[in-house]
Amino acid sequence: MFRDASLMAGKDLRVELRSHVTTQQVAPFAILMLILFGVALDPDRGILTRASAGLFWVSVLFCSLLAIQRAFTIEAADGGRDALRLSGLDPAGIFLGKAAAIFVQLGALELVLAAGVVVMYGTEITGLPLLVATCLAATAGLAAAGTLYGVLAAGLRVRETLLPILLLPVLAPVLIGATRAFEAALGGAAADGWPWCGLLAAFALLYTAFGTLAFGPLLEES
Amino acid sequence: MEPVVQLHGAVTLLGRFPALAGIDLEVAAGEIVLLRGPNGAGKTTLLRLCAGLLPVARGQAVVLGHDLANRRQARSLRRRVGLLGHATGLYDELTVADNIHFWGRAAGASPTDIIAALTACGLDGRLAGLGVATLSAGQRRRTALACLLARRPELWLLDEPHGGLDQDGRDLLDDIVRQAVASGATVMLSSHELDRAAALAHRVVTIVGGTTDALDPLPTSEEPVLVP
Amino acid sequence: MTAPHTAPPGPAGTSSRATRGLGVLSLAGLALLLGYALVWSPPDVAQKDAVRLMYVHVPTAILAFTACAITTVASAMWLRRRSEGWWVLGGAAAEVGLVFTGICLITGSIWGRPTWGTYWDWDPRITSTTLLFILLVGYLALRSIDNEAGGAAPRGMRGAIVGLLLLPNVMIVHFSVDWWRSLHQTATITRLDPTIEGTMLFTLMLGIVVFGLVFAWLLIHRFRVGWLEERAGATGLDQALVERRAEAGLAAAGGRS
Amino acid sequence: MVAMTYAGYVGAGWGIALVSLAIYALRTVRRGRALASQVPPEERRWS
Repeated sequence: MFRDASLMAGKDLRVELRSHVTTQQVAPFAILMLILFGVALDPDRGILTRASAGLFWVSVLFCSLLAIQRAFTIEAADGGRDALRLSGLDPAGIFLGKAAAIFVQLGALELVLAAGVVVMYGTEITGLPLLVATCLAATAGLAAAGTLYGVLAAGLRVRETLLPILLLPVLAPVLIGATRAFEAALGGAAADGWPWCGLLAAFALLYTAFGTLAFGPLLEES
Repeated sequence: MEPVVQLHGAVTLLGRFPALAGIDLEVAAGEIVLLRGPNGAGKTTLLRLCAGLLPVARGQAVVLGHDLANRRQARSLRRRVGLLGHATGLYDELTVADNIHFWGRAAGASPTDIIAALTACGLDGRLAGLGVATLSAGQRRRTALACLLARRPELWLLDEPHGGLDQDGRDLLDDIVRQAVASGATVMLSSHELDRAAALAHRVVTIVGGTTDALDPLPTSEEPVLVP
Repeated sequence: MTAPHTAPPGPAGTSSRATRGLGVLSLAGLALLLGYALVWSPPDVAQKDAVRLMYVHVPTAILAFTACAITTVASAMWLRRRSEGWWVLGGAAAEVGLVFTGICLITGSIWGRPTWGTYWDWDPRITSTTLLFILLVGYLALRSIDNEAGGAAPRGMRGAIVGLLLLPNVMIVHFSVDWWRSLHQTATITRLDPTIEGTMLFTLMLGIVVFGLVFAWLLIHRFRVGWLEERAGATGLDQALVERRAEAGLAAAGGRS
Repeated sequence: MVAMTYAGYVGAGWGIALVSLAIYALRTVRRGRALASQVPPEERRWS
């Protein structure tokens, strides 16, 4: 299973290295969103600094939609589903591999966004351990739930429009948890943020476990 | 020795549509069987059934000793067969060599097998480093064929394998198929290139309306004749 | 088998004697409930007559979440048994649930205006009920697409997985929103008096029972509609096989000419 | 009847609830009638 997962993740990341979709399209989109928030919310009144945690995670959420769509566009091309079923790869391995690749790409995006928030919104980084732990837990949750719902929507004609309505309500707890944890860390009250981080970790574990089990039937029967 | 493929009254549904409406077919080890019939006759569905990708709704289907009525057995069958379909399953963003390595390693092929497959399909050298997106249709077919070869399948299921290949490519394909059979593999193929395919095949089976028994199976013949 | 079937007695539809009885009971119950809710129960001390909205809001909320639970259970049973009935039930419960969720949100909003002075408050229940509404819309959208996709893929698995996750998702959402709002409690507005008793309590209980009957009636009818949808246009496998095999004859005839 | 406070809100809430339930019930029954003619009676186990 883990051999298959690393093979799959390696392949997805190699596709990304060759195609540069995340670096050349999703990352600029993320920065663009930060600029648009800045334009929409008056930058002089300190709203941006106060809301930076929320704006950061909303941006991550929208970027994750793009990353997930992309991860399954690769597979949808040219009969990929049959090929995957015939490949001999363990479905659980495919799930973990794809989720891992999305995790890595989202992690990179978060670094870019964090730099953008610090530079453009004047947010001061405090409580770094909590920030890092929150990022790891939240991103794992986004990647796991996203991969599960991504394969659900993959192969349907309306996948671009269906995925957001299926996935975003499910990810609402991640947005809430990650934003609260970030606010706690940035507000210097890290102790308040750790329970949220725990919630995020539980969410990630739940969806990883469920996805590992459900991916096989989904690949088989949809 | 037990036949590699044993189908008795096999029915397969696509949604509610019985694409296969009662197939009786036995294929012995080492045989090359050509499936022919009009478009929509069920040839592709039959090949996908034999690959363990579709369930049987009725009748019996045993391939390489795996009973296809059993999901688990059908899944474990897939490692042992190779299906070359209309779609190739290649990743456009990756190079030819990347693709063959990925699909080969996924099936547990050794690095030497993978290199050998690459060479056998004439894809070593310059072509190996090209992105699949830049390939011609024929070169894509070759790449897909190399992916198949690297898996060393026991049962080869080739859906219109000659389509899109140039003369050299077709000769190469026929050679590869003959070599595979010589080393113990069994082959089922569908083709509209009846002359070429019939020369390759040991036996021709006609499929119409999702059945094999509606028209009598013909002996190998040069001319396609339809006999009621 | 029975191609020209004779019309059954009575109007052909989704009703049966049991549902007609249930329907009459529901209507009578609604009339009684309206009497209690609007006339016989006393106005609340704090909320005055606005409290009368509680008798529709609270029961629909309970039934919305019940519907959600039914969909999850039906999805789980479909995964185990693969029988058509569970598949149909999952969709029926979600659709009826969507109607109740919508009513719950609208009545809640209207109730909020006189009691809180606002149509919307970031109350955990409102937020999670709204997300439930969207989850149900997504689930039903997926099912309808799954249906039309038909074709090569045996359908059902996508819908079953999303249906199975429906209740857990609602619970996670509710829990996280609840926790979020309780951490920085702003204005404490309790909706209900700490003690409701007497006629008010009885009216609320009556509301739950009566709307429960309405819910059951709708669910049964919607289930039967779903069942008919599955059956409509479906010829039996034997018939389909004969038709498919007949193509061979046509092809042979075409080849000769 | 005693004059009711917030009568507009109460009326609107109950009205919307009952009307939407009625519309939905009617639509469901209509759909059932339309479909029932396409299905042989032995499949309609309830009638």
